Amino acid sequence: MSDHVIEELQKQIERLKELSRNGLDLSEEIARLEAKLAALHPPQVPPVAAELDDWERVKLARHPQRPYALDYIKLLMEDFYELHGDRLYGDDAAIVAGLARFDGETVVVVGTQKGRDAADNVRRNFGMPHPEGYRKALRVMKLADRFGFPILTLLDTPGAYPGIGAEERNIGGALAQNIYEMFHLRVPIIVTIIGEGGSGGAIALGVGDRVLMCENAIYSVITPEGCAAILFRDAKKAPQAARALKLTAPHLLKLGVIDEIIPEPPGGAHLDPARAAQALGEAWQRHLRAVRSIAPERLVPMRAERFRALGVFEE
Amino acid sequence: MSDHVIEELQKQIERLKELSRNGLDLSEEIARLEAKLAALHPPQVPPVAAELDDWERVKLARHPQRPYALDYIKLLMEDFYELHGDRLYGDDAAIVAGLARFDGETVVVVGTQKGRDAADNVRRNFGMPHPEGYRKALRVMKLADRFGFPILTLLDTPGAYPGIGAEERNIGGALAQNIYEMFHLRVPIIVTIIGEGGSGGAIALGVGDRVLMCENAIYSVITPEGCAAILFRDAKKAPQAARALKLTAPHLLKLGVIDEIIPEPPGGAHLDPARAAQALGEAWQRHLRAVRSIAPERLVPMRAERFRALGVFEE
Amino acid sequence: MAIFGKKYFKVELDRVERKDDEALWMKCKACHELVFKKKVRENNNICPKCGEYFFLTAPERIQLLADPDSFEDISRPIVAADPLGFVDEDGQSYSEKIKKAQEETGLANEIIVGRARIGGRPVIVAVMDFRFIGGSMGSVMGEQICHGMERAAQERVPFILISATGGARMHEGILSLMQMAKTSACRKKLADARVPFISIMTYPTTAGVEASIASLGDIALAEKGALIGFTGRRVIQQTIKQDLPEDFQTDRFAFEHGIVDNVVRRESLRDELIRILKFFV
Amino acid sequence: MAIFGKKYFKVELDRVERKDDEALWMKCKACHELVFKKKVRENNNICPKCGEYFFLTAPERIQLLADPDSFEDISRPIVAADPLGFVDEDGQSYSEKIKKAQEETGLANEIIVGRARIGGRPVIVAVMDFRFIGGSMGSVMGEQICHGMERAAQERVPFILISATGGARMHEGILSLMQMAKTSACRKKLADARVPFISIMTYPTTAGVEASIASLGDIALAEKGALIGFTGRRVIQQTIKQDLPEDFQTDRFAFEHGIVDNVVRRESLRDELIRILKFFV
Ligand SMILES: [Zn+2]
Ligand SMILES: [Zn+2]
Repeated sequence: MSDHVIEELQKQIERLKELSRNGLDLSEEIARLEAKLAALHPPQVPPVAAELDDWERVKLARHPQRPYALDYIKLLMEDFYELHGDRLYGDDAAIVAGLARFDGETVVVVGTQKGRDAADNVRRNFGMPHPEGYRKALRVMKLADRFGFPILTLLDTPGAYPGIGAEERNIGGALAQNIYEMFHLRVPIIVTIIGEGGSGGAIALGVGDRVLMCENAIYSVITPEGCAAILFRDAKKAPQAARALKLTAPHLLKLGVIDEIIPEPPGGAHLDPARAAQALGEAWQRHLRAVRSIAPERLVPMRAERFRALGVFEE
Repeated sequence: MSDHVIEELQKQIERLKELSRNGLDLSEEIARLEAKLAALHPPQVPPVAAELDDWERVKLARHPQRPYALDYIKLLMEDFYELHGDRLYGDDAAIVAGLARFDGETVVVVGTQKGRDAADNVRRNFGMPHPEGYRKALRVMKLADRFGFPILTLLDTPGAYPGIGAEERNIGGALAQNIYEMFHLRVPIIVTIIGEGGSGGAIALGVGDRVLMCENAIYSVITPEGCAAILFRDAKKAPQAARALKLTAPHLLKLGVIDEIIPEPPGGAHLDPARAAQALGEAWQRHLRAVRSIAPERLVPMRAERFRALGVFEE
Repeated sequence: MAIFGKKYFKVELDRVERKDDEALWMKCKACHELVFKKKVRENNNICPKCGEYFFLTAPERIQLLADPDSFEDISRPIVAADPLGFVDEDGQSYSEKIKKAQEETGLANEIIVGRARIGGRPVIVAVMDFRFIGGSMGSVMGEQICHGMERAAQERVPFILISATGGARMHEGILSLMQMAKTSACRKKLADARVPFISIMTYPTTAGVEASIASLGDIALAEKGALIGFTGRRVIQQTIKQDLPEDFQTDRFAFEHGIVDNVVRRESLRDELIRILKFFV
Repeated sequence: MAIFGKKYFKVELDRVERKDDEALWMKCKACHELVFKKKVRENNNICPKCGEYFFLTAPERIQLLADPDSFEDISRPIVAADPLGFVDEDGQSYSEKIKKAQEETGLANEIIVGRARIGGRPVIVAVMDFRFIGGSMGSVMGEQICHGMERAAQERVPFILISATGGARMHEGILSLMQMAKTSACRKKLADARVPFISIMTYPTTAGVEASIASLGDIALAEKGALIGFTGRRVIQQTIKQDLPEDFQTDRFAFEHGIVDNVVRRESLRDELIRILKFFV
């Protein structure tokens, strides 16, 4: 698509917005055009990376030097102020949540957070949240809703923690509640899978108006190892399972699960986090602006319809 | 007030309601009249009981044979269906909550519940709830709100449980959240203090459109024993503290904290639970009908104003 | 009977029979007594000797709960596709797996959605069948649950979901994960229509279904003997390398941890539903 | 200075002085060193030797947080009544107790509500003074908090509550309990106006205040060294007859149990507020 066409469309949208300010309700039309505009920025997947085997991508997604949620927050946001605690039971460092400034406005950021070293990983529980993490996230997202702050969620977790305490405190119910409540929030939600999008623990922060995915991230219903152990009766067949699960960004884009692939520097985001962040920030800005222009009365049902439409079956 | 006047007023209200059905919005006027009507039923305090010393009333309020929440529910409601669990952590038998039929409609009942014998008291924790009890109550009250069911709360607790686990799970926050959320519920709420209305643990279920109080119930910011220990430096001076605290129904009516005193049989409700229940049921019916007729848009701010007005100070 | 091969076909309750071996007797896994199979079937698959519950198929579950002759299959006429081209270790394709499950169960899908009456009250029920690839949730189940909830919202009749599931259907990859969000999105329509949603969890209700739609009932019931949880016992044990409590993820556990409103015996489940439905008029 | 005797009088920050003994030196309760009292006062009542926090009066607290000369007392001109005619063991009436507290603190009430700027941003603050009958909440505090929140909602400026309180004021009996509901009712007006509410809990924030308005902040901060809880240590110990954890109800405890967002050093509190306020424009 030529830059000229894109520019023309942007102008059109601006004109419609001006009309809107003069009393005409064009929010729906504007939203459609902005969605179109967003789609016109094609994901710029570098050709080399595109040929990466799915299992290689899994390894990149889990790379210990890969930028984590707090890295992107630091690189892209001003003055992140972290909030803590679910007001019910505890705090969970495997999920970070707080206020920040992005693109000149206040936003709420919520991310699953892995540890960078051994001690940090103990504290972060290797990015595997407990119920109190999800409940903190929901509390902070409701705060965003009260004040009209857009929400950005960053997914990077092997999954919710498989432990006794988690089950005792109804981890399943916590995930369900988050998913459900996210369909009620009247503010824009941009979801980004930045690393591992692991199963229920990821989708519990994965309901949004846009779902973006970093080029070498994965998003899956089960780990390749778990799938291999169950369906291939051998956890070592994880590479095979990774291919079968179609858990990389290009596949997910085709399936309509994600809206855009955020390009990473050649070799992966860990080789140049600043550049990876730049691409992500540009996408956030573009999508936030687009979603911002949709009235909450339209936004909430549109979000539901987006997910309502997911699934493939034969009629 | 003569029965004739009351009858006349009732007829007037009926006529207004008929008008309302034909499209005219008279809900506010009807509500005012019904409130007036409710006030015309004067609390029938038998003269003997009226002379009871406040400390005697404390003993009656705590009488081990006194009807508890489940007794009133059994005597006054059809088919109580108890609901359990806060979906977060646990269930708490010191609070009962569920659906029931009363006066031909579905209601939600929530009550603090003491045990009748030693084993029962262990289970019920002597009617001293933990955070999960209050969170269950809130969950069930929100269910009532979703379906438009009126809420009846029955208070009979020495207070929230003073224990480590309760503090760890933010009992203060749980009480605060209940109080706050009850101001958001768009359904009628009738609160009744049936026995001990103990401090924060009671007010956390005590926000309503009407607050009724059984004749020998008490409602206090602190137990007489606690007050005596702190202010009179001797817990044995509880009778003196009881008198100083003005914690009985006649005092509270004067202070505007409660709306009506429900008469008990001579000697106390435990001597004739059925008769005590009858008086309570009659009051519930009358007040529910009155509150029912107020539109939710009016009801919510009216409830806030009711409590906003409480307090005595010098200007 | 119906033509299989990944075609949709309706469930006619009185024509579906449980595929079984020829044996007339079976050994109870609890009391180890030999019991007459026919007696077991007539007894809602409860051991006549000791009261142990054997699993119920979806049609049996409906027969247990619905008023006689009140059930009508209103499922959407869809069957599973194979969006990933998934082939497992034995070279069996997902398509073949579906076909096999259809033949074995006599059902088109792992879930049946229907209109029924319970104690005279109209309801929409959605019932999973564990025999059909572990009652796992793929695109079809997600769509059927949404369809059922939308119908219930539209017709303003209570929605009852009966879960018997191991969770998400891996063969559909990410699309199965998305069903957690899809069903939760539709659950809001029920709430907006003020229609009650009763979630009944049976043995087992786990993983992706437990962590989404099954946990979103206005009222949640566990059938006695249910297994309720997010992560499976084995995975937890491997992770934490310690023994799990005896009652871990049992009906009792779910009740004590505030996860379900009540635990109900299978024999009482219909009466319990009738009792509950009366409140919502 | 102001005329006491249960009359209302405004707080003028630079004219209120802490009533104190004549000694020029004090012994720190933490490091046991002798420190020059004037140095302590100038240092926000933090021990210059070891960093231990000594309590702050409400006026000192305001001076610590507000921009210089930005504070204006907008409290309602009310003082405590004696609705119960409460007389304690020593024969002292509640009225006399109030009068004495006024004399000792130089304040009309246990809470001051004011308009101020923090980092240039206009706010409404409500600050409790623990010296005034333990900063306990009676009808006056309830009314002042409501008044402050209503002003904040009306003027659409953030509301900041700084708690230093033992809970409800027993001398007003049930009316003090009712303030928990009264303040919570008004808190909804802030939410409806989309005005942020920052709750700062200091040593101590307990009982009736902790179990109502102090726990209802959009953001909750604990000052380092805070005591936060519902029931007092002594009562719990008497009830459960076992030792309490060392860190029970400390700032750390509140943080670890998800009760507050952050624990903030006294020296950083003003900067922290400036940081937070910037988000709400
Ligand atoms: Zn048996
Ligand atoms: Zn010192």
